[in-house]
Amino acid sequence: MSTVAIISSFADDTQCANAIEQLRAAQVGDFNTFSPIPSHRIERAIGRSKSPVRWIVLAGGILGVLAGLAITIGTTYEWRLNAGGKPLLSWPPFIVICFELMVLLGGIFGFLGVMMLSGVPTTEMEPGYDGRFGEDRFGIVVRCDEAEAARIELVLKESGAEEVVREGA
Amino acid sequence: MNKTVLPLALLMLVLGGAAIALSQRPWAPRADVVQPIPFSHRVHAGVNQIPCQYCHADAGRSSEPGIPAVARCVGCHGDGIAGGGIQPVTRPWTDDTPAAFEIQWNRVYTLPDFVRFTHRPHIHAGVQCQSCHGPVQTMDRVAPAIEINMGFCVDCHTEKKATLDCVNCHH
Amino acid sequence: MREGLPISRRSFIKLAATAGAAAALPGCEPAARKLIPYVVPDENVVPGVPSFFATTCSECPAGCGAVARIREGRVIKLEGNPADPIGQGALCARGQAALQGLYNPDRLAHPQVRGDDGALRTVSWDEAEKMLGDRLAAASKAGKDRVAFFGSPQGPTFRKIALAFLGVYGSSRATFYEAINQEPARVAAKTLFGRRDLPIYRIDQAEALISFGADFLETWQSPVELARQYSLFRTPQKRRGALTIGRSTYVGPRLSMTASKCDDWIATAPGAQADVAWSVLNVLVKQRWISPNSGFDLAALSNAVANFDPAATSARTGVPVETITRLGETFGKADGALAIAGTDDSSAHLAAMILNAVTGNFGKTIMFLAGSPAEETSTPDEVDAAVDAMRGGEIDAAFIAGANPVFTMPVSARMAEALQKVPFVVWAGGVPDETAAMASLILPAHHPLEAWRDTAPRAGIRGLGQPVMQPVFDSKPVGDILLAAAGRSSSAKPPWATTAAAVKAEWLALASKADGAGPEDFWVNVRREGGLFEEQHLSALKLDTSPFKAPVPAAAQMELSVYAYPHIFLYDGRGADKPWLQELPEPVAQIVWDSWAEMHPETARKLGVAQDDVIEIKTEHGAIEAPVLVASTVRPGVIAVPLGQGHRAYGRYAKDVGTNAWLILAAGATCAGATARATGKTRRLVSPLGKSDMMGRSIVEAMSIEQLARGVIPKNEAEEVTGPFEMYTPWKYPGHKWGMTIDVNACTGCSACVTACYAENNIPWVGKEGVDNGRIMSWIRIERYFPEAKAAAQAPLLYLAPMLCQQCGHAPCEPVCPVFASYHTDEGLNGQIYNRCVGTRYCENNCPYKVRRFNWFVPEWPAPLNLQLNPDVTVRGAGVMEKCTFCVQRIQFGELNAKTEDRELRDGEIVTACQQACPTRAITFGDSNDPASAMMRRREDHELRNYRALEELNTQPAITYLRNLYREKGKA
Amino acid sequence: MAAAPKISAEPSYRDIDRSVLRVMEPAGLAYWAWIGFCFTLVAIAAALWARQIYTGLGVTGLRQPVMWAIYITNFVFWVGIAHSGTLISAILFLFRTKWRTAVYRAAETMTIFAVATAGLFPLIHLGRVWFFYWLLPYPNERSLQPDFRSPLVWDAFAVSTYLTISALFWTMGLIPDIANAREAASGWRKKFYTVLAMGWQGTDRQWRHYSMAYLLMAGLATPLVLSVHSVVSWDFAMAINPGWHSTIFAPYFVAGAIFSGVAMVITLLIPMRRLLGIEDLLTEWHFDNLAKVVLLTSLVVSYAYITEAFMTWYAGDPIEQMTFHMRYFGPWGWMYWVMVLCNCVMPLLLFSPRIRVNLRALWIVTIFVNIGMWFERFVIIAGSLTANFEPSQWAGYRPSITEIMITVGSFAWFVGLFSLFSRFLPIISMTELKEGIVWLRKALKMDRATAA
Repeated sequence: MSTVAIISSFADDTQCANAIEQLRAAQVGDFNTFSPIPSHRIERAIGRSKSPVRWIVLAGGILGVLAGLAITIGTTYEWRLNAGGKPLLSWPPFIVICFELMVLLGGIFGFLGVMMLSGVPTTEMEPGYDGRFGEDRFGIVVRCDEAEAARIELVLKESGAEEVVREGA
Repeated sequence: MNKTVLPLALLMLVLGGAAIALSQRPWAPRADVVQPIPFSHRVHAGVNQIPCQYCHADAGRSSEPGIPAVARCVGCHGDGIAGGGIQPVTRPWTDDTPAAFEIQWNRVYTLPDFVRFTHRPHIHAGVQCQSCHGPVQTMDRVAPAIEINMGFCVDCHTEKKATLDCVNCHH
Repeated sequence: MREGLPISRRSFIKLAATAGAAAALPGCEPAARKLIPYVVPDENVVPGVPSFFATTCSECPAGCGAVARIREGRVIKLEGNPADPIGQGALCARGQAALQGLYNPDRLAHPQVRGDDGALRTVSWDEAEKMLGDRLAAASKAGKDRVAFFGSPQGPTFRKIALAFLGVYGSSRATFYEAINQEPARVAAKTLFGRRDLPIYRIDQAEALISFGADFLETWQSPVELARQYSLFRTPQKRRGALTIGRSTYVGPRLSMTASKCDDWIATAPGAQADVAWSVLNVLVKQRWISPNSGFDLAALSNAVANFDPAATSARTGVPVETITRLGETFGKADGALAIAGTDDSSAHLAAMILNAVTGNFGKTIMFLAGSPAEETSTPDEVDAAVDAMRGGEIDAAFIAGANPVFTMPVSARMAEALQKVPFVVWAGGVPDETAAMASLILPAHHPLEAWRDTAPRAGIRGLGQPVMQPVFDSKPVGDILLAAAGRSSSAKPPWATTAAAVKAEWLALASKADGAGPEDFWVNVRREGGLFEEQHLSALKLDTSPFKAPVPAAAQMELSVYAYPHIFLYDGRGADKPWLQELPEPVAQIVWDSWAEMHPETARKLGVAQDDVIEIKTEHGAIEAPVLVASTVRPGVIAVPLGQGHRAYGRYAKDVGTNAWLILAAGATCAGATARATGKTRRLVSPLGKSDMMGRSIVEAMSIEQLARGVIPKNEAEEVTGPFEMYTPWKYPGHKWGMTIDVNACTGCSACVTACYAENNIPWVGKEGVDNGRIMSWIRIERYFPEAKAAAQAPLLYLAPMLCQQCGHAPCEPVCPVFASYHTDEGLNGQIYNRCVGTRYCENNCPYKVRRFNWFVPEWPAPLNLQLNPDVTVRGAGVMEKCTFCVQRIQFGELNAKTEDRELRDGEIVTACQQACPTRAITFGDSNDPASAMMRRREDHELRNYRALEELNTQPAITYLRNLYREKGKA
Repeated sequence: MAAAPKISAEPSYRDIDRSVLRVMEPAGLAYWAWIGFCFTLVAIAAALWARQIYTGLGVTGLRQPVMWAIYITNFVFWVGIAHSGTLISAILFLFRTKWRTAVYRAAETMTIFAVATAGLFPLIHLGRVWFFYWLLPYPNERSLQPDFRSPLVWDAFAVSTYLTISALFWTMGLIPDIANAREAASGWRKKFYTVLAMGWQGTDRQWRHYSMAYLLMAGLATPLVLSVHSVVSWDFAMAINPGWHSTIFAPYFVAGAIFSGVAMVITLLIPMRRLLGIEDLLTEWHFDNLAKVVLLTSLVVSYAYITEAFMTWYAGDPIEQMTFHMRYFGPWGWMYWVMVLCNCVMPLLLFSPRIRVNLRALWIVTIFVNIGMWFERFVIIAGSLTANFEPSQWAGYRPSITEIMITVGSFAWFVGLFSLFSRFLPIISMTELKEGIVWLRKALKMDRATAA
């Protein structure tokens, strides 16, 4: 048995989301969507949990604060110099440093997190990707058994696909 | 992306590192010093056990250790030469000037112009000459055994509980 | 260059040069790479350890003793000789700056001969001396007195040498010329006591002082000594039960620095002082405030001063009657009073002397000493005779040394013309000046610090000037040149071959004076001490009260007159080649690198000129052009111009700076009637000073002696602080905590401290443009503020105080530095680490006292000036901040001495450069952790006068000032 | 390029893409001449800086007591300019502001280049710039480290963080758009965009993490933008100088920053939309809203000026009062009043809706604001230094040709970079425009209505 990829395209995300619900209703799990914009409808339709990138950012932030404390306190004690009669551990300035480092590391972690989780940078394209999907079309690519194909095409057509193409994968 | 950027980033990292590394040791002593006279510290300090301050007599009383006068050499190696130098108020001025005979020794250890190192207190504190100048008594031609940079000074001062005030050396 | 080297000039200059090069590029080039050992060690010279020579200062006739600090054969600092009774360890700014005369890059390097085309050709010494000998021989053959010596007084021995030299060439035409001489005073002394020597003064013994135009804190006679006495005179002390300070009055056309330190400035036209003086005498005589045994015949006196009834005088001089009577009263009633005169007419001097005499102050505040040395300076008549002789073609060869008559002599003397008439003029000296420009043979002479000499400033004091280093250039002592020339002639030879021999011979002759010691010990001793200082004995006075000519009142004052006074730093002009002195702001005018025509706003309005307009000042003698300085520090109708500038030669630092005021004066005069007109040109007068109004801020504070007596502290307009409010636990300074106490009342503004600081700390000068661009580098400066007009009655005439880094405990400059280049040391100093500084300049922005200095360019010391650099202090490069360090190198030196000698540091062992230099001892440095230290005791002893600059900022300065004292106006 | 064909009042996704992407087609000679001109000025400035490093800061007009002047003024000015970008892209994003989408890319780009420009000045003003890295902590044998009490160190951290974060934020926003460009482009450009797009395809998986991260980044950037200019203001507020030592500086400077920033956005966008032919995407509606922000911040800034004056008077410190007296009526008083005119008076015109949408008038107003805000910084920084605690040290200041040319160079540098960007990367976010397409349509309708 060979698997095929069914590429369908939609005019807007409502139809696309609707199609996804139909697919899930029809017990089809292995599909992938392309869209020119981040669409909440589609996300809701797919119904995945919130992205874990949150935790990465949090980790970065905490690490930043700790790094800030380490640097400020550490360097102060590396050589205890009296400047203007201020105490060695002058907290208010240290807070500034900690804050900046929190934002810095949080941001960097977040960015790298996204790249990692969403698999960029990458060189090979997902099967069924098409330039139009970046422009104004929403696409669903279903990978399934040849046997299943007909049924799924039907589901897609019914949920308003503009066109449905079958490709041997 | 990574193909182009990564090498670039690496290059910058290397260059930056190099810059910083260099900035750490602008006063590296010179190992290449050749002296006008093939004088051997090994023979004098090592074999014959002559104490350092017999020749470098000022170390204990001045910022400078002093290079032994020719007369000091001749004292052991032959007859002295007559002459004199400028004289302080404790011994009044005399007009006779010494012959302008020069041996130009080359510095082995140099310090930057903004470091005011003074031998006197170190000698007084009983610091061994070797602890900064290395085992001179084993060297024919003195080459620096230790790179004397600020870290080297600071470590010893910290360890010996000596002053760590910046102005004591930088003023 | 911090290593041993033989003291052969060649090699040390070579090495010094390398050191200089290194010094110029800090952090870029390590110190000299070569180490050159002695051939034979001198156990008294330890490379890296300074040695000291006692010698004398020869920058003015006062004759202070000096001690030279030598490092590796180079003199790097001049300080006063504590053994010398005149200076007592202090030197003025001019004395400090002598080093820049020694190391001046424009000094003549080789003998030069002027060809017929006027071009100079360098010749060897042999050639030069042969030429000299031949011409002299020729001249002496031509007849008697065809050879002349014309120079400045350079000590008794030199005088002998010069005379011997002339003797050999059959001449007696020796002239010893000082542009600023004491002739009027001598004339007065002659009239009254039949003697021409000068009295010495004891201001500190007086209770009232009147100066008739004598700037005794600046240039008059012996400023260092008199300043010291004056500060004692002004120190509050119980007099007849009441706490008072000496009452001083200055009578003269300009509010000079001296005047500004007095209680009252009575502005008279120049030349009118005599009138006032006689009038005061008139008051004394009338009121019978006269000591019974003064020996004066009252009748004669009253006749003499008949014309000087206060009313009459007041009418002539515009000085209010009550002012005159009040002067008379305070002077007459005072227990110990002193009147001195500095005018160009002997009349005022005579009056002053009589004032002192009739009040019986001779022997108390003013005294003649027995056995005064022979008069060194030729009288004006002798000088004129010499010049006339030259002009008359009676001289074939003239030898000029140490004097610059072409510059300082009035146009009327026609000196230049006279020299042209002399076929062969020899000039010997340092930097070739206007006179050298007229000489056909110019010879490089030793700087006094390189040569043997001696001084005899007064009875009982002989200063011995020994060389302090090998000559910097290929020069010879003037004395040796003369003796050598004399030696060449066939006729009788002089007794000595060299100056050195001469001086030694002369001094050995004095050996008998020394108790017991043999000649050699004596010789050793005097060279250690820097001279022979003996008991001084009063001489009996034969008062000649035979009716002296009753003085005639001066004609009514002129519409507009010009008053020329010696510049406090440039003196008669000899200071102009020294950049340190050029860059010192004149204490009152605060102007640098220029001369100026100071006039009252009223005068300016009359003349229709404004600040910086160049005006032409014309007198019957000549005309000069100078920019206008509008200030109420001169009397209306008077234009005050400083002497000393306007050189047309004399090296790069003096040439074409300012204008030469000698050109508009009559011989021996300091003032003249003048006309002035705007030239339409303008020249910006440059000053480092911004505002002259303190705006009621607590920077320089003052209180009246009455308040002090009552024990009340003046309220400052600035917000009152009831002690520091600390957020944090204060830092502890367990060891030393360095501090300073500065008595503003003692500070005269003489700027000796500033010069000393330049010398000690390798501070570069920046030139006129640099100052104008706000880049002056001085670490310590004299703040000058005018009292607000409304508060004038409740303020001193001028606020003057030194401002330097306050070494704050809560230094605002420290926490803002991103790299700890500015930080606080364990001994309470505000450390500045040059090599850590990245140059954000944030510290200076945040410094309320604005005492930090930024290196805008790489500093330069044209060789051989770089030889003066202090090896113990880093030379700062471009882009770093610097400031006063409390002479941390001296602190370091002292502490190491104590440590290596295993003892405690003694109080007073460490002396900062400014403290050492101060003639009035206004500055005390010490350990604030040691309540017994002189510094702390001084604070406590004057607790009521303590204040800290801008205290309300709670910067906790380590410097405590003592308030200036003034006498509330309109009070007896 | 040829005049842009008007897009339909009901633009589709494709319309948006087309009109944005056609901006990125190869540019003409005029464009390159302009770029050349800008970078020539930059080169001159660079040469003068080299000379300054070689001879020392004496080549500037700096002096006692004015140790900071034009260089630091430029620093604060450019950091201020930077703020609008993050405001629009992050803060307005969090508030889900409708009109933001069309302008934010341009604004954010401006931020990047403004920070990049600002970052140069702390270096240019250093006495020994070759040791600048001493301001950052790094392990070294001397065990010497920066003093974290110094506001300058905070600056170093704040500004570099700001640059990094906004750069990342900006890059994130760009990726999907570049992916679009990739599809449209051909030749070397295709390779170029392919690399930059990093293989973005807009799968649901990517969008899911993307939008979450974008949200969080916005959340981080928001406090950052406030902190950065507060830190900058503390460079002065932490000092004790009269005229500097003030508690209101942080909010005062932040408001000023946004004020000048948004004004600068307008100044840039008005000519840009014409030159790049994107009038249909940047409509009057957008400018109307931007203008409102300018007006609001202008009022805040004016309030700050008044508060400052009031507090000085009320606190009754004679020294502070004298400094302010000098600021208002001293030799540089005219600068203060020019500033008031530009920052407080001119913007009041924006109360009129007609002026808000009259782009020519709006442009002139914003130009004035830019000038005014530059003067504000100069008056505060250099002006306060001239009237310090020590009257004997008061003095004026005259900028040298070096300082002036380097300032000019910095503007050229900024504009040059921006111009380069505008033709090589999507200057308007297609993705977000598509998301908010309904609002674009509304705006277009209004436009057309007013046009007709």
